[in-house]
Amino acid sequence: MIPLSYYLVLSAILFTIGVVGVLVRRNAIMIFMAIELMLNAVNLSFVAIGKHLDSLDGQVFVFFVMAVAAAEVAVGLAIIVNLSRNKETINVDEINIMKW
Amino acid sequence: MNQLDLPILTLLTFLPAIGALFIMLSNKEGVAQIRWMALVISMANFICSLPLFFCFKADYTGMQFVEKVPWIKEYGMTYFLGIDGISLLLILLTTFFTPICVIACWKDVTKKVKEFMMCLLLLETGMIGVFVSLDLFLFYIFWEVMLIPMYLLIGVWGNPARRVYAAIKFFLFTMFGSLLMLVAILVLYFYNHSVTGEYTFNLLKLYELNMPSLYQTWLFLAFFVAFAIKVPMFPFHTWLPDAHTEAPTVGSVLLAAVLLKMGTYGFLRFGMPLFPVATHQFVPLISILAIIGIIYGALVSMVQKDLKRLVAFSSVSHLGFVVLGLFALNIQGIQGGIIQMINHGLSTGALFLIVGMIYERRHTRMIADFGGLAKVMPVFAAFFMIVTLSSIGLPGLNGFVGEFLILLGTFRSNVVYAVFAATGVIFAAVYMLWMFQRVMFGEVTKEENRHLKDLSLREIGILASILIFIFWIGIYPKTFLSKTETSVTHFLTEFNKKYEACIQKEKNYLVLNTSEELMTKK
Amino acid sequence: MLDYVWLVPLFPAIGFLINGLFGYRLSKGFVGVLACTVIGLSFLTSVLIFFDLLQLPPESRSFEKIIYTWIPAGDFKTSVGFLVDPLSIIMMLTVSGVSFLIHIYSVGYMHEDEGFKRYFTYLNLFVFSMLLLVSANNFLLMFVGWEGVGLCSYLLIGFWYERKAPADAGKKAFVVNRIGDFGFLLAMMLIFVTFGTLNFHGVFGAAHHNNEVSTLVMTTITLLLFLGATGKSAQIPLYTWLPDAMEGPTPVSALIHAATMVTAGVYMVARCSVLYTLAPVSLTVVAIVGVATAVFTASMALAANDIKRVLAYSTISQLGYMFLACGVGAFSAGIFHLMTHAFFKALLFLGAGSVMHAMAGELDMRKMGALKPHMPKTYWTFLIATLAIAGIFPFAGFFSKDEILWHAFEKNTILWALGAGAALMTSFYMFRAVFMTFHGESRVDAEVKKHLHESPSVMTTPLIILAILSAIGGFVGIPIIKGANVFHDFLAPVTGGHVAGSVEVTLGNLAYASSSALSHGEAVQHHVGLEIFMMAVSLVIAFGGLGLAYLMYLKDPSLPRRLKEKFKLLYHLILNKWFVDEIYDFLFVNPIKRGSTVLWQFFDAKVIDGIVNGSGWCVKWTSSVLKRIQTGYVQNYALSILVGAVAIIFYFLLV
Amino acid sequence: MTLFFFLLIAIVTVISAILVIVLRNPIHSALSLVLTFFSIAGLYILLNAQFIAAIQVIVYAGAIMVLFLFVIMLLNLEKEKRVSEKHPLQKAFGVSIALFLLGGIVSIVATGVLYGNMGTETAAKVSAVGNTKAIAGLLFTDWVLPFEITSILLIAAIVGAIVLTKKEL
Amino acid sequence: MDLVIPKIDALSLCPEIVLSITAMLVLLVTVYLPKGRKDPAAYVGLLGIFIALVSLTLLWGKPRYAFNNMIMVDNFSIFFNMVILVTAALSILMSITYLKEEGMSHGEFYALILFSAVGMMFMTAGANLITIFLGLETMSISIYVLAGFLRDSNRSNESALKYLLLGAFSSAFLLYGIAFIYGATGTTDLKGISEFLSRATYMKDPMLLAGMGLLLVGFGFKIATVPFHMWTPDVYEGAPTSVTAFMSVGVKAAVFAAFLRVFSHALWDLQPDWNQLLWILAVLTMTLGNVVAIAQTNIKRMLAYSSIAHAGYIMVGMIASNELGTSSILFYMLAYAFTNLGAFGVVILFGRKGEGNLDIEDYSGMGFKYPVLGLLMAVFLFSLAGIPPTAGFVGKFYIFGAAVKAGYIWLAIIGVMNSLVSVYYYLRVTVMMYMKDPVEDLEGLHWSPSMIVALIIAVAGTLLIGIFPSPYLDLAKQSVLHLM
Repeated sequence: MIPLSYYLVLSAILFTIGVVGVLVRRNAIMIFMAIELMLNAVNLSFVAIGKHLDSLDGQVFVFFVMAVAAAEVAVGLAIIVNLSRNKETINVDEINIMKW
Repeated sequence: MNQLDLPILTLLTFLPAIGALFIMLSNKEGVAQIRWMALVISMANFICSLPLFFCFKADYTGMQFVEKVPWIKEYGMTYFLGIDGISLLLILLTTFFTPICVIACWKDVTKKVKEFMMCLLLLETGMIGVFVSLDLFLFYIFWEVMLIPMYLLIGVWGNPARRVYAAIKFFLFTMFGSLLMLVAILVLYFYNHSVTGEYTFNLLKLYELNMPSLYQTWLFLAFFVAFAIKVPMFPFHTWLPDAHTEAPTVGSVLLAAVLLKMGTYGFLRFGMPLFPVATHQFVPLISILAIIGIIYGALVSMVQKDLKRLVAFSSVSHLGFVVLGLFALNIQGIQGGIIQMINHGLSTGALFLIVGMIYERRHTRMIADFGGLAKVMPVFAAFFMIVTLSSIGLPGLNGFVGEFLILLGTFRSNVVYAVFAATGVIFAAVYMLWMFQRVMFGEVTKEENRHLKDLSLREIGILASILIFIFWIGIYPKTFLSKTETSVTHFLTEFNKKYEACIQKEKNYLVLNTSEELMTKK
Repeated sequence: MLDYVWLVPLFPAIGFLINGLFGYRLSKGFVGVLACTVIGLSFLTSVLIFFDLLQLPPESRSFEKIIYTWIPAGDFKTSVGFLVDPLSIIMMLTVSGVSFLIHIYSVGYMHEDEGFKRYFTYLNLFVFSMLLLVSANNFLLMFVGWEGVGLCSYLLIGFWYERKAPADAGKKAFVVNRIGDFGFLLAMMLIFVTFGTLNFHGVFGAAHHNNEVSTLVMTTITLLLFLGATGKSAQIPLYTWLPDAMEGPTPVSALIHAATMVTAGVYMVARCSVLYTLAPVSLTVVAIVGVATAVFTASMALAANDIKRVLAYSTISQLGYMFLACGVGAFSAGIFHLMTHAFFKALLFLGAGSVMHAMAGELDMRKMGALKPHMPKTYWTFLIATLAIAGIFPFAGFFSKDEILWHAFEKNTILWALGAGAALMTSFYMFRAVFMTFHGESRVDAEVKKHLHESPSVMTTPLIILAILSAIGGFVGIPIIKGANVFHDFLAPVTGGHVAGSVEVTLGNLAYASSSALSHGEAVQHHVGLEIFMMAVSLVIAFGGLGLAYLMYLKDPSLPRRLKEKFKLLYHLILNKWFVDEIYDFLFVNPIKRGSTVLWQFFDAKVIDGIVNGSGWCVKWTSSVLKRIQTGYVQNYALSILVGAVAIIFYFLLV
Repeated sequence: MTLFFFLLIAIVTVISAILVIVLRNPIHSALSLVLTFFSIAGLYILLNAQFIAAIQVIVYAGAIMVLFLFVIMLLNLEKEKRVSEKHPLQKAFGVSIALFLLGGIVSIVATGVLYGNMGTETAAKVSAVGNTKAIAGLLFTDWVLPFEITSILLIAAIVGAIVLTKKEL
Repeated sequence: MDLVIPKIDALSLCPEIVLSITAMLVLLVTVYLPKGRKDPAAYVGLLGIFIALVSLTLLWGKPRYAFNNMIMVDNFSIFFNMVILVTAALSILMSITYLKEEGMSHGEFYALILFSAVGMMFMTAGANLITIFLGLETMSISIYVLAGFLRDSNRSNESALKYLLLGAFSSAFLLYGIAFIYGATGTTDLKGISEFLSRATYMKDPMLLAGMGLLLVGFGFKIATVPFHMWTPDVYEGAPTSVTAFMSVGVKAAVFAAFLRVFSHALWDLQPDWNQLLWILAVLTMTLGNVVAIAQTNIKRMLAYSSIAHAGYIMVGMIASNELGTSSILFYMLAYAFTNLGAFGVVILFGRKGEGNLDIEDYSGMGFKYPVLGLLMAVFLFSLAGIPPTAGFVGKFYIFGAAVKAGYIWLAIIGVMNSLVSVYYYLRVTVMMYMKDPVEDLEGLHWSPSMIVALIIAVAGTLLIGIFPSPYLDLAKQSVLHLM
């Protein structure tokens, strides 16, 4: 039996990697992918916790999160595509008309 | 008690607002019509205010013409109006000055007349509202509401160069104080609730509250800042010269005549009776600030180069007297303070009108640009002289009655304060007469001044109507003093009673505490 | 008639109102006549009241007429009310009488002036205020008159406001008077706090009967009152305004700055004699200040070349005498001198005015001389007045001045010596003025000389009447002879009887006659011989002055110049009025002006407003700095979220 | 044995996750992400969550990542160029703060003790019914409302995506 | 295992269902409408909102759980739902002409607004963290799209992208927080959590606290509290103005509802733990929002910062943690809805195609050129500044009153001082409107009936609530009865 903490720590590591990805990549799609990584990390936690608590709710949550993630990706990619049409770039460094 | 069985105070308060609404609906182009409308409304309001004076029962200690309608029931706000001797005269002063201002700006204001008149009338609503509210919440609303039209008067019709600065400064400065007061009001309200279990903003009920002195100190301070800014007292005065200088004539007039009184009125109506212990504690501080204000205002106005600024600083000095009188905490001081509020309204209001009149002719307010006007405008000179003398406090004119009573009251409570304050009498003569001399005397040096028109009938009418009261109060102040006397006496007895009660309570509390401590030690 | 005392000030008030409100529509003639009429009516009323008063027994010659309650505030109540008693009626008579004459004189004098109507308006107002001052029954109403006359003085000094000097002088007069009023105000408050009333009867009665009031309080009250008096009556240190006040029209100088207003201080001190006698220290101060002023200002008159200035210094000096009298406890002597002084000083000024009238406004005596043939009436009346002021028997001044010196001698020899010195100087400079103006060689400009003429009769008639009064006015108060000093007997109920012969009459009759004064009076009785000797000394002094003047200005006109050379410094000092104005400017006026400028431009604008604007500026600055955090880079924003999240997690972990 | 598998998969997951954020070429990153998703699906199987593992592969690795790749190719993204940093502190700061986050979370979860209420669906019970069936049961009874909400969510997303990208609306 | 389908309590969901159906109807209708003439779609949407409002009122006063405790239909949620529906309605009214001017008149816009409103309503009613999360995502996804609705505008695109990336980022944190709370309590049901906490003795479970903290991050992001506020100005500035209006009020209302339900209800026993933290956040939020707003030149951006500050004020009500505090939040939300929507309405009306006329400078002389519009703007600004007799004043009065009552006097003082700062920048707009002369000739405004209706509603609400607050206070008070 693998201790719960293993999963949770692994999840934390994945989450952090995702966070780092969001913070360091400059490509909007890459940032988006990093966010997906974060969501997956959380999903892992849900399942692990659910298992530990003898509850299937965790898995149900993951199901919903996946739905949400899919929706987000659909919309997000639409926005990114639209943006690149207008701006020829999806580098977030260059997307800063609005500031201050 | 409402001896008229009419909601007269509501009428007084909201008639101008309704008038403003009508003006808003009228045609922008019909300037003359708008002016007449404003005049009729403000005159009507003045006439409506006369019954207050004549039906006022001078020997009745409570509030009169009371109207009380629940407003926000569950939180204890009521639409509670009423006046006593303390507010009576101030209301009359307000209703008296508004038509005067309407007439005064008849030719002065040519652009955006409609909006101007609306502001003026809304301002009147706010001002009267402040004086008639007996519910703290209602009072606060009027207190704030009044800021907006005044702000617009300064900012829109003011002197283009610095009007925005002055308007914003006026607004923020006043707001700063009133926001602190708001917090204090809330604390008071909840404290009252915790003691009596009743949610109420009813001032008369809150009067009955005996708070511990620590509470009183802080709450009083918050109220103090609000009122001191409004007055304005010494270190809080810097908005005043700017506001006065940049405002259009009638703005300055109303500011001086009525708005500044709200601070002193606030002390009398709220600050002092709510927190007697703190009042006693702060008497030295406030008195000293008032005295500094008296002397400082006088000295600084002596060296001003701008007429309006000079008059503005003189207000600091005059209002210092009023505050000093109020905090003498005896009948002479307070009576003097009240009558001096009226006096300052009349004479400084008139002074601003006068300055406005020459400004209208010459478009400058610099003293150096004048000189020798007495020759060119003799009638004007006569009015100016009398008003100046009234401002100096010449016996026989109104200013003296107030000043003397204030000084007498102060002298009774603290000789040293009175001595220092009395030096203000000397300085007043210095700066006012010097100003008068520089403007009116000497030879006409500037070509533009040589052909100035003397006062028109309209202007004479305005000033004469003020002069009537200047003389009236100077010669027979009893008419007015007798209206306020009972209220002030009542105020003082209640104040002292409450003070004693608070002190007693504190003592008992201490005794209780120490005995408890002893018990626990044993 | 006593009941109608309020008519006395009312008439001039009516005149003032009519002239002030409708004057611009009325003809000059009507204005002049009206102005004179109302004063005449006042005078008449006063006379009638005077006789009514005489009907009463001396002990009940005090009548109060209250018109209405003026300022009621709690236990403080002041009424508008009038008090008729010997002191006030004498003042009323003097004021309205002299005023009447001067009004008539003015009609002629001011005839050509543009501001004719304004002048009479002011003058009426002045008489109203002055009469109010002397007839008031309480301090506060007296103060109304007190400030009212100050105002009129301001207005009339600055009558020709287009020139800078009169306007400045007027303002100076008002402000200096205000300094005195400051004292008066405080005194009134202290009186009220001490006695609980401001009514004369109430205060003096209480002061007399109530021994609990400490001397310190009494002294403070009286000194403060005296501060008021020094302002109004131009005593050291507040005398500087009076010489400048000569910028006003000459009749004004005669009326206000010689005969009436400036004596208000003396009147007030006499009125409060009860208080003063209870405060010996104050009396001493009054005496010292009085005599010092007398000597000091007399010295200034010695070298002055402006005829009106000579008279002005002389006025101050004479006022000093009056205070000396009060200071040594001889209040009625002070009042006596006040009255005679009103006659002869008014006359002197009016004479000077007449001269000016003839000389086209010239005031410098160095440009006069030998005017006697041209204007005989003026000369003779002027001479009578000079004799009177110099204290030459039997003119009015002799009696009053001598009495003062005698009382001073009684009290303190030094006071007397100084007073006598002042008398010598008075005699000298007055005759100097007479000689320089009317005698000797003519130094008049040729152009002016052509127009030299005697003044019209509307001007000379008042001169003559005043000359008569100056000549015989002294006989109402003949000293020495028991019972003959009618004046003092009459005044005794108010001022206390100090004088031989009158003591018995007053003794015990009066509620507020001061007991200390009585004992003083008894002591005096034994010195009749001494008094006669003193009179002789006075005469000698007066003639000494006369002789000296004769020697220097008629016999040997070069003498003054040689003296000048010899005592250059002294002369310079005297000529420049001891530089007192400059010292005041240096000590008070300039520092205040400069200090105020600093207060305004530095403290107010930089410090206070700086704090206000500074806090606003701080917020703005913070704002402009903080908004830079908003870089527009989305990853910065994410980082900020992360920082927040980490902070919150650690907050929960650590707290 | 399970532990060995776990560690193996975990290492693969972490490494591929790190690759996602360090590889310069977006396509490589996306592919590493697919790998990560697969290995997470493996972990789900270790956790007896077969259904979730399946949809992880189908939805995530299958649908979502394909979409990603599709867009990357559509936009013809190239390698991220090394350009001068516009906000130089961002990376260093970001990574260090993220490490703090990791530290914080790890210190919280490391004990692995859960105080929460225990559920009723024990492993035995679930395996008796079958994982998918059990989840389905929950989804259509207790969680029917959220399930319906997701439908709205998805409609909204679809409409949104169309609105934003369709050439002519 | 039998599938026992729970009772489908459709009635409880009536408003949401109505709204969802309306949204789809709008989508259908719009297909058949000619290009550029999509107004009827908006009216269909408005009708749906109206019906939803009516059905909401029917639910008033009958609190109940539905769908296995997934949602809670109580006065609290109904109150917020009303605010949301009003917001949606006003936003739609304001959008009609705006979209035409921008050349983006599409029925999908209204559908998305309705979808997002549905999401918001699930948030307010959500009694389970998952429901709340799903509601939040429904709302957010719609708004991401709405923010980027002006496809050809770079600003709009940028706004959408920033919002999307950061929104998703913060959602991950929120989700992580839910996971922790699930782990710590074994449930995501709010009632379950609250029951668990009330009997648990190990309150200081770090996982629970961390979960709570991460929830705070997620909610804080949506309501724009410092330091999660950074997106706000950029997104508000770039998004179409009517969307900005919608999100500034609607999102805030929905998230605050959920925030309150979770923190003041489910996590009530942890109140001592979160209170201090919120105190700090509130102070930071108010201060930063107000201070930075001063330096803004774009009115939308300024209003964005002002909305940050307002979030801070509302948090003061939460910190007070008493009945008055909570009801004052509700009241404030209502007041804020009318006021802020009104202000944005004026901005929309005054604005020009392609983000024109959005600088504060552009408002020079507007007050006299368009007196009515100027007056309206002034009323809204004064209300935002909290000056009587407007709704904003009463709202602030109660918020700070609640703080004082709870003993947070310093917080109240900081709050009022902040509103002093805010007065400055609101005044600047009135200065421009009334005290400066117009720089250039302003073109005529396009007063459309729908906009007029919207503005009338907004100003009537602002003044009515300001002058006669009693019924609304009552409403707010009744709405929180069940929550606490």
